[in-house]
Amino acid sequence: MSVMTMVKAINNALDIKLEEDKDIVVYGEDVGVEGGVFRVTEGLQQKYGVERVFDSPLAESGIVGTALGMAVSGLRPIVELQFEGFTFPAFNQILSNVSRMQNRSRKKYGVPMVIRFPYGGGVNALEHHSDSPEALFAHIPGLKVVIPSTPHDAKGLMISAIESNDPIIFMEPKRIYRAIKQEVSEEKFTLPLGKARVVQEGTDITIVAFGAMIRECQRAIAMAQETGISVELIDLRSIYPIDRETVGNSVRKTGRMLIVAEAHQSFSVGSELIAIANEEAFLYLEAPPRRVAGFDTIVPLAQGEKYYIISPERIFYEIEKSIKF
Amino acid sequence: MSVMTMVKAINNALDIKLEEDKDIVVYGEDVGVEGGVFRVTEGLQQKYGVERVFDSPLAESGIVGTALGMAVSGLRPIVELQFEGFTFPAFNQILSNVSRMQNRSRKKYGVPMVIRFPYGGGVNALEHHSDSPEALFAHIPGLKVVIPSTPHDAKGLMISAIESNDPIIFMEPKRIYRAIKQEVSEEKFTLPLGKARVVQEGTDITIVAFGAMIRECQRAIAMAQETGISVELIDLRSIYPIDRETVGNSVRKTGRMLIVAEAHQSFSVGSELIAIANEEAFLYLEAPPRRVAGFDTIVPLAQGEKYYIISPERIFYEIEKSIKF
Amino acid sequence: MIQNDLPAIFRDFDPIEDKMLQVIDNEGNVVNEPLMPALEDEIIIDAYKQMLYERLADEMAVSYQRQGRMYTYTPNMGQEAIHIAAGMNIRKEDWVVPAFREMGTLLAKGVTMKEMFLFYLGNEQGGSFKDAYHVLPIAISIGTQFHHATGIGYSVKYRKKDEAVYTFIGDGGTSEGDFSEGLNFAGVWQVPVVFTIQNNQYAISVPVKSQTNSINLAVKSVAFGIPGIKVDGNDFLAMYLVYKTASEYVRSGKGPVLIEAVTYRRGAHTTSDDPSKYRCKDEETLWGLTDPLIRLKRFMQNKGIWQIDEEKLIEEYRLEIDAQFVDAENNKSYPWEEVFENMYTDMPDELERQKMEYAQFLSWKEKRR
Amino acid sequence: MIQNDLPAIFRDFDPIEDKMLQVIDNEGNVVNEPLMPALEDEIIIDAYKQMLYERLADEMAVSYQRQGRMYTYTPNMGQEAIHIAAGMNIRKEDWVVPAFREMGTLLAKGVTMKEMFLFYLGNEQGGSFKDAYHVLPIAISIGTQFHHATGIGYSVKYRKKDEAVYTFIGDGGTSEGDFSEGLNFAGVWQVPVVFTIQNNQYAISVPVKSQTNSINLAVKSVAFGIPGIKVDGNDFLAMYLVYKTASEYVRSGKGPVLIEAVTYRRGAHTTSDDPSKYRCKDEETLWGLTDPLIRLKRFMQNKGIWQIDEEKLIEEYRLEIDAQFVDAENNKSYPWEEVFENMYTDMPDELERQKMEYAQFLSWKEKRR
Ligand SMILES: Cc1ncc(C[n+]2csc(CCOP(=O)(O)OP(=O)(O)O)c2C)c(N)n1
Ligand SMILES: Cc1ncc(C[n+]2csc(CCOP(=O)(O)OP(=O)(O)O)c2C)c(N)n1
Ligand SMILES: [Mg+2]
Ligand SMILES: [Mg+2]
Repeated sequence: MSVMTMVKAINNALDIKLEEDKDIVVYGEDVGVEGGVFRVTEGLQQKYGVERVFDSPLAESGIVGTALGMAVSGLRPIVELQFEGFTFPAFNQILSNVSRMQNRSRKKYGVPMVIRFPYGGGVNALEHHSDSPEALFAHIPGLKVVIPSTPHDAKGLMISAIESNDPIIFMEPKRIYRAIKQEVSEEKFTLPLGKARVVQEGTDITIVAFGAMIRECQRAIAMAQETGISVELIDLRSIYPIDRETVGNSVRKTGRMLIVAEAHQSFSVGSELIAIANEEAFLYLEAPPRRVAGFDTIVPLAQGEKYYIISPERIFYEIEKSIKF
Repeated sequence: MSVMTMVKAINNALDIKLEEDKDIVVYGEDVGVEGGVFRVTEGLQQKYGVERVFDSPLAESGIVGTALGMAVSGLRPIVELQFEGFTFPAFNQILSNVSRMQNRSRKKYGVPMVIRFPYGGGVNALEHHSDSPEALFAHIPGLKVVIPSTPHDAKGLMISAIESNDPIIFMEPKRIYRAIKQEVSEEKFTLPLGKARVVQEGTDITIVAFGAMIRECQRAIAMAQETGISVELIDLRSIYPIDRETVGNSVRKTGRMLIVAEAHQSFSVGSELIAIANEEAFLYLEAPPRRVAGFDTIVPLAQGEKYYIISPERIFYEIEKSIKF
Repeated sequence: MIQNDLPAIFRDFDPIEDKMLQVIDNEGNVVNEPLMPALEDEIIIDAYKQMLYERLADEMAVSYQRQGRMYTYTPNMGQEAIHIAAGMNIRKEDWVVPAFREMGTLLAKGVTMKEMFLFYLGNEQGGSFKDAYHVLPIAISIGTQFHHATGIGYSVKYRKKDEAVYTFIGDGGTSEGDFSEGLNFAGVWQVPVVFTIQNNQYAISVPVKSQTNSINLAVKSVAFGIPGIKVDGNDFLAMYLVYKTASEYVRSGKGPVLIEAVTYRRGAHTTSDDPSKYRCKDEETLWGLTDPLIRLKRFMQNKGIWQIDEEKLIEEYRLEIDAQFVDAENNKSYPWEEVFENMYTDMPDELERQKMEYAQFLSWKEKRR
Repeated sequence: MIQNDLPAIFRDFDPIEDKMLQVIDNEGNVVNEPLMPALEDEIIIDAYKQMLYERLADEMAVSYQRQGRMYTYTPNMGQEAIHIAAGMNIRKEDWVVPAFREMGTLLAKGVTMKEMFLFYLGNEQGGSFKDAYHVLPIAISIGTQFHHATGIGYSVKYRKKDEAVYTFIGDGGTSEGDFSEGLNFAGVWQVPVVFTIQNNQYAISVPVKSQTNSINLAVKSVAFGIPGIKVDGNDFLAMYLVYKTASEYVRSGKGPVLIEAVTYRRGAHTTSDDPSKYRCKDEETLWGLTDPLIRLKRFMQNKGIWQIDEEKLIEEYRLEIDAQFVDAENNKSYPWEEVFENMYTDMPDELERQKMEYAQFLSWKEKRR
């Protein structure tokens, strides 16, 4: 075991897999010498050489499109897109080819590839550097979408993602890249894709969240506890497939649900979870499941971001409202 | 009044606005001499000249990106993307610039533009020609997303879209481009953006749908009527903003809701509508609101599409299930 | 930077000077003797047969579609010299990353007409080209295939395999961002990819002069530091020479090349298209004179190696093609489960659930009958 | 097809031959007398002052950031000759479509340092460049701005206005699909746009040789049938000449041009970047010798027109810039309603609802205190 940040944990996962499997290559903008703008790939080029860890030209469609070519021809590429806001030049390759190649080729070609990028707000960034586009990827059939909330999970999920034969969108909550430190095993381990984790059990209300919001939820839960409210917290870990079973079980138990997610409220993961709660636990619902979400606005720059970003206080406010319903 | 197909109605709307406003230009792949692959722009180049109605190079990002340049500098471009499946090369321009320019420039620059394209299944098409990506656009703040279900609506909504100072995604259900004929006024008229239409009143269950699904719902409703079920049918007309009031009122009245939409079920417009039903009518719900939706799969080619596509029978099946709940 | 060890034809036909490589003219006369590829008569005869086969298969596909027996189809007529010349230079181990208008090349790689028909009959089994080695399915989203080819090129180079990659695009496709990005990556990575632009003069209704202001399409290679060459795409011998040279070049590890093959889409864009809306008969007639089959036939006649009983061959091919069509047409098997089963290697629970719900609906429907 | 009536410099410095236009060398000596632009001394002095102002503003921005008084900032140091030469040739009615590293040009168009600071202090009001006529906000998604410029060019041409459009991109940006698409549209539409590549040798850590295999970046113009020219971007006089020529060319309706300005990003990519990870001191020192301010100063000294009391000027500028920074820093007004109010002209009910819900939360929060 050693204390790792999420950056370190992902770096460690990449390191373990690069060591183990010569078919793995890692590339993207500035991932080589620089080790990535967040240093997630630090030291890997030195260790594995420029043929396996390298800088690409500045073109996201090219990064993803070439990775698909590599994946169908026997490599297992892991590509970095520099920020969530710069995944969109690659959106066509992702939606029109990456997600479809297995189906289109009737599985003649596998697509073992990971597209990873930092996402989310709370870091006082410029435009396009604070967004949470998970719902856009989750609506595309043929992809799996993974989001870790701790260094441990980041490592285990990343190794599973790399070993998966399906294409994976791996979104890294940049706000907690270095903010959370945790003991993580140095050994190789995996975590199942598509399974949520019950972070904490409770009886009065279920909160479903993921990524950087888990920490904010825990803070809100501490506030709720003071008022005697018992909260069950679920970390989705996987946005698609979404773990309907874990969510359903919990809501059937508590009768109440909040979804806490940074993205714009409309057509979000929260919307899907409310649909699921209705499908799985309709007769158990004691209050309307609700979304604590970002607004349907562009995420403001640093000075205005405090309004957009979800505070523990706002979560607590919604917990109370739900309980009092 | 004259009998129009949806193709003709949209053509007529473009014609009226081109006539009226010299700042309007219309372009895209094959929209000039050819009049568009579906003939929506037929005759317009002849009438208004190649400077106002013209073919662009084959590049969707360019079509949308240049339109944004035109829009901020005083023109009102209407661009055609050839099929919904080819909107994605333009996705970055739409998400990163078109939807953001007003906010980014603090309204120094307006973005009066319409991006129109055919979408949806049921026409025995090749891959990328049968999709329904409305949820992807609806989740992007700064856009409005409009879908007509009749020739009359198509004309009125298109004129409103062109006159709007906000950027509009105008999705045209290709399956009913020519399948529905209707008396439509030759005069100019508009329909409010963001308002749903109650197609038919009913008391037992609310169905919310849009585009080509309205017709399928009407067929299912006829089946339901035979078994004595009274259905209220709402045509959304606008996906974003979504008409929460009309939906809420209806569900409070009927206590039951189905959403019928061709897109992949997960993270769809249906998910959002279930969230809205919970927020607006929780205490009135007598059965879990449900989605009749496409699967989370690629829309199959012609031979397999019958499984994917939503039949009146499948809608009726879900109506019955909900009523019997 | 482009190497100095470029094959002579790339230097002699520099696209910057807008030169076009040609070996025979419309009458089948050799106009550039030194470039005449050293081909045995047998090979030329075989090439002609392959072109004829593609031509017939294409004609028949159009007519099946007209008869309402098949969905929208994308004709290949007039572009056979490119497809067959490519096919003859592509080895078993080489990769083909198609656009959507290179049927002859696919056939050469082992795709069957039955599969092609099945695809246009709306069945993904056909489009998967299951048994054709190292052939990707058709990439409809134009331009995207350039990246796939470059990525495969990287694999091949990384694993030090003796494999080359061949990909195609239309003249219209050169406007897409991915066209440029793909060539740029290929230039930087120096991958063994032969990129072909089939310049058939139109993108649906849009003529090539509305696509770009560049003097030709081959010259776009300059922007990416790749050798480029413009060649008469209706001249089989010229295409053969260029593919042979390009193949040797990329296989020797010198990096990618870009070929502009100048041709003409003699048919409609698809069977739903009506070219008379946007081009005139005169133009079609003029280009008709450059037809690759006629030219190669004349060349063979001039050379005295035309010993083909064409009518008999046509008869024979027609029967064979029709048999394949009927085979495809009779393949009505599309179990509904197939919709779900190819999406993932590891199928998500959510999809299992949707599948189950659908099965429930189907059994309700069954009972209701 | 490129017109024959190309200005001489575009013919004399054909990027295909990898020539680079230069007027003065590092010592400020004139190396190409015939190209010396006919500029009054006053103008040159003014240019130097503007470059100095940009340099100082940039230095100070970096230091405010270091002091923790500002968020991540994108330095401009070393690229001032391009920005000021462009700015001096851009008229009030002309359009500027910026990338994100042309501060001097923005200042010339009427953007204030206060606004720039406000932007980097995390306030959209700064980034909107509200009072600068015909200036678009910064487009962070690299490459996309080329299309906006081309679209504006179409407007201008359509409405027969005497307006030119200027847009910028980095060397890294030339790899994006939109770079190529944008130039291609501009070539086909023949719009009055001056496209500038600021080749500062790096895209963050990635050197230009890893971006492309082309012999230079100006040569990419060939792919789109646009005149291109490579110029020493650290030579103010060369840049001035090129912008003057290019401006006249595009304004006369002859279509777009592409300029590659060869320069060096002397600073870090952003204040969060550490260039020592990917480039060596020697390289930085060598490029330092080409610094545009030093060169122009030497030229003026050589010519005997250096009568600037630089120290005094620096003092003066610093005070002024600091005043603007303090002004921006003190602007703490960001009403929460602003988050909602700029999204649409016609605000959707849904957004009104979200706004109202947020107001309720705020009042709950207020009461709770
Ligand atoms: C990204 C994308 N946009 C639009 C289309 C629709 N489309 C299909 S074929 C075609 C024209 C292609 O022209 P060209 O590249 O010259 O190839 P050709 O059809 O002539 O072989 C278009 C616009 C598409 N398939 N992909
Ligand atoms: C589409 C996109 N991808 C990635 C980024 C992140 N990014 C910001 S600046 C930069 C490097 C740009 O290099 P260059 O174009 O040479 O401009 P320079 O920074 O040198 O001025 C990158 C990769 C971005 N802003 N947009
Ligand atoms: Mg073509
Ligand atoms: Mg740079």
